[in-house]
Amino acid sequence: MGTVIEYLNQEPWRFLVSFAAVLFLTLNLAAILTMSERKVAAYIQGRYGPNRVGPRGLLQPLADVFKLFTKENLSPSRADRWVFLAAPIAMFIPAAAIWLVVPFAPGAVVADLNIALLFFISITSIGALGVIMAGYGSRSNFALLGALRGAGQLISYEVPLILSMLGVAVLAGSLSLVDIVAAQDGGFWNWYFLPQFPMLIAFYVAGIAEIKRIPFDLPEGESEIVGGFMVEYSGMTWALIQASEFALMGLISAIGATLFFGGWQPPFEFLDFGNFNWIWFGLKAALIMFSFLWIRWTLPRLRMDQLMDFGWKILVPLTIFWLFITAGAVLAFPSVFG
Amino acid sequence: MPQLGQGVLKGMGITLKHLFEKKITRQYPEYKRELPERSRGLLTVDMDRCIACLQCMRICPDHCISIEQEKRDADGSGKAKPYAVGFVIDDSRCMYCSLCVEVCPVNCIYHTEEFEAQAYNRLELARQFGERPVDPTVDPKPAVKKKKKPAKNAPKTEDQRAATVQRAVTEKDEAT
Amino acid sequence: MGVTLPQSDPQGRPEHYLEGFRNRHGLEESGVEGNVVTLVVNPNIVPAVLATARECLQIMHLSYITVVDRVGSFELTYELLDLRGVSVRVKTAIEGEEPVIDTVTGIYPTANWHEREAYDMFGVAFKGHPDMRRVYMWQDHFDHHPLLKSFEISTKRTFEGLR
Amino acid sequence: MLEQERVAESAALSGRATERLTNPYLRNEFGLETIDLNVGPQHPAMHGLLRLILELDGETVVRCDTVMGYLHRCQEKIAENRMYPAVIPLTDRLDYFANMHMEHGYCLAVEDMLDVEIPPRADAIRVLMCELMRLASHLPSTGFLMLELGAFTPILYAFRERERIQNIFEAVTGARMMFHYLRIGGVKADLPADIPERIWEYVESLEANLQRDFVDLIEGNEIFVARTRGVGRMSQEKAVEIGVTGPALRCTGVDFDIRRDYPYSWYPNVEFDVITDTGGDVEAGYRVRIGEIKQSIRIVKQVLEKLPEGEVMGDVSRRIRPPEGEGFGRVESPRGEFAVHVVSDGSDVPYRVHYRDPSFVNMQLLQEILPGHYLPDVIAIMGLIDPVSGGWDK
Repeated sequence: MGTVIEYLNQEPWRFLVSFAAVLFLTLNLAAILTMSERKVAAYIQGRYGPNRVGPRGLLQPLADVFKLFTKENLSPSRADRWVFLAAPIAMFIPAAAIWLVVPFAPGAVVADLNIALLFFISITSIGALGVIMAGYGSRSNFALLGALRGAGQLISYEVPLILSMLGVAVLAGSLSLVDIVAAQDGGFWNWYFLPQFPMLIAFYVAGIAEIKRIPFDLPEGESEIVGGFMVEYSGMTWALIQASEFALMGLISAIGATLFFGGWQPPFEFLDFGNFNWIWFGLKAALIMFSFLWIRWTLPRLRMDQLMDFGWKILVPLTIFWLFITAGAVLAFPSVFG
Repeated sequence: MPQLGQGVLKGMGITLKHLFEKKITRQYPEYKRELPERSRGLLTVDMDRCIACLQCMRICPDHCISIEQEKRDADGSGKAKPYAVGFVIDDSRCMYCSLCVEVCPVNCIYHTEEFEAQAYNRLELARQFGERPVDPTVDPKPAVKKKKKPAKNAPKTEDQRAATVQRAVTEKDEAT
Repeated sequence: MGVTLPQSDPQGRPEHYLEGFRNRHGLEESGVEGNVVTLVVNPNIVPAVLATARECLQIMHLSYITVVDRVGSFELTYELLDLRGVSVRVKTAIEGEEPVIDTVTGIYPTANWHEREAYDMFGVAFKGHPDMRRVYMWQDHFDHHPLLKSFEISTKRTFEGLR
Repeated sequence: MLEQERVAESAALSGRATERLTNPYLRNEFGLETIDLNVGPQHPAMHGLLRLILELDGETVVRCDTVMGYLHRCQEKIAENRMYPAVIPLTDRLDYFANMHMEHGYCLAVEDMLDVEIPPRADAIRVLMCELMRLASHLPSTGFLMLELGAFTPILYAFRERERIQNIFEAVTGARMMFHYLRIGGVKADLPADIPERIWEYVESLEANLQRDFVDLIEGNEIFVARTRGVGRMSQEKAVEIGVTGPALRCTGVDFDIRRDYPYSWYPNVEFDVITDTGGDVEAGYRVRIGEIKQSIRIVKQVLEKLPEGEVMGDVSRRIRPPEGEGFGRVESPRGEFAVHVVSDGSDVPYRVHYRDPSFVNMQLLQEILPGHYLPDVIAIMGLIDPVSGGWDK
């Protein structure tokens, strides 16, 4: 048995097996998150949520996936077919690809890139492209409005997202996520959310805008443009877009947990589980995911001009200001900030 | 933003409180709520008390009650009194307004607590109460005319349509 | 900036309104019972009567316009409220099949859709109306006016949905 | 004369559509490159079946045209072919979010013609039922406003409260929405014995829930304030000019309420004050509705305390045959002034019934104040007017 693992550890197989594992993780995460979203929404609103399929409703994701498989993939007659069908794929790429650089446990990372943060930023912008392709491809006024809103929002909220992550990179001195997590070991007082608290808020808000969830729900303005860029999709294409949205939500919370809450570092020394530290990583990511769900079922939606003002006039100045403070602190007290 | 987010946080606090509260939805098929005493469900007719006065047929706004009346000496008192041979209530048209229940002199038509009226064919929704099935597809509108006895059901014009209807009605009789 | 409304007890106001109308226009009939002033007016001077109601007597609110098809002639009732307990009913009768009367949207803009509905349902045309279109029915190929007494409703039951 | 105008009009409309198809960069008369957005009859925020043809320049509305009639059943024609008591179940289906007020309006109109004396207990029960109906209508309309702004939770709390009121209605009238409880001359049946305590208990619990689930959750929320303050602002002259009534008018400051200015039924015996606001925008509309919920709770409590004894049905003959003439009824429904004008020709079938529905008249606001707003504001302004498609389509 041991030799098989060594054999698999060689380069060609190791990448294939880990990529299959990552894809498996992304799709399952999307399914579980749809189920948990409906359950959290129901519990907030005083009802039970899905509890008919399987014990207490746990097989509901399976039922959803099976339903979406059997649904017909319609595409509007005047739609630009290739762009219409390429859009969900373009949206799914960031959700699947970025898991490669996320450190789950000590030594358990698919590809330890030393420019992991740069990789994360460049791949998420493909998602913005996917939204525009979906909106333009479906040739309907609602989709067009949704796409233009999506373009404006996603691209202009990448700026505060990047700036908020720079603070952590300045502190850790490297762009690789493994080094960032390593730099946060020791108790939770070493984690970066304490020195970088405003950056955490900016990252969190820009993260919500990046995954297009309420209160930054405008590309898919449910009650105004009835589903925005997703309005003409059905069946598996729609399922792919929903899966990518939920996987991206899981991803943003995973990256947030890695950057600000010390990835798989235990909060106290004695709670260290060695190789099983991925439990801490999962717990932190799950808490952030729950907060996304919790916000979605409480707040109303912003308007496009307010969304832009909030992004450019409040988040960007805040992050730039705090970036200077961090950089100044690192220069002034090199010993303290490593 | 006018304030600094207290309103948003207060709202979040309320939804978090709701997260742990007891749920209020009832699981319908397993738990059926007992309906209050006056609730108006499907209509039913107590045929032996019905004196075929056709009041309910006249007052019904949607013309869903159709009665075939005959002179018959049912209780052996010598005199032939009107007797309801055919009585149909077309549930696909009834709006449960209970005007018929109020207008019936002998209170033989009343609401039950049954509310699940579903059928695969709109004709099955027409429930027959008398001996002879009455054709629900003909509008008993003449019943509303003043002082004139309601005309017999209008003769059928399109035979072909009536044939299909008759077949559907007889089919239902064999099924029950 | 605000809208000034008369004070709340409608004591002498109906008579005051009646005086206002009587000495400005020749009324065919007029009467006051309770808080309601009823005027019967010649159709041509309806806009003038409503203009005095709006400007001179400060009656701000036109509640509705009712058209009654008296087979051969149409009876219009304009119900005006002064928002403080007194209502004024201006009644006119128009003869003939193709009824035409002047619009009052200039005086009470709220009459816009009331008149469109009257046109849609009865065919009463209002001269000078900004966009005289049907409100409920579809524009083309529906040349009937449903609420006329001559428009028969059919109670034939359609059962093509039979399986 | 009018035929040509109508044909020309529809030709112009279809002409513009084909012209736009051939030349997409067409500029309209303001020199703007606009797109036509069909916020169509089937849309989550159109309060029923309404089609708004919005001409958008980017997201700003340039022109708005409303197309109605998708739920038009021509109730007035049906009412002309039914006996007087048989029209009452019809009026439930007019504004299906304020059924009791619709029945009340029609019954008042017919009683105006018959000189029947309605027993005080029947009047008190009518006011009690109408105020409960106002609660069951204002609560979901606040929930719909939040749903249209994007928050999915308040609508569930609103319908939880409405379900409890509907259970009370079911115990009293027999039905949850289409009551058919009022009769010409009184009420169908007296209140069951346990109902007054049950209503009192419910109204007490509603006050607590109202503060927690509606006022705290919504009032201070920055996003709600940002989305509603200053949106759909209208001056008092404009509102009165367009004939707006109800909460949409009171939110501009004009204190006109039919229950106080044109008193009917049992309202003179209860005290309540008319809630007005000065904002004239969507947030003011929300505040007026919350204030009116509190006033309705106050009225329900007063009616329950002073419920007079006596029978519930006036002496009305079984076949209602009013003398030739006209009857008028005017009621303050949760959306505004609902008036009924019944013309009778002596037979037992009304000659003409005309309904003045508040949603129909308030909807004229859309064409006046929409140009200049963004698309999401259009949906918020629909929340301010809160029309019901059964009402404007009759």
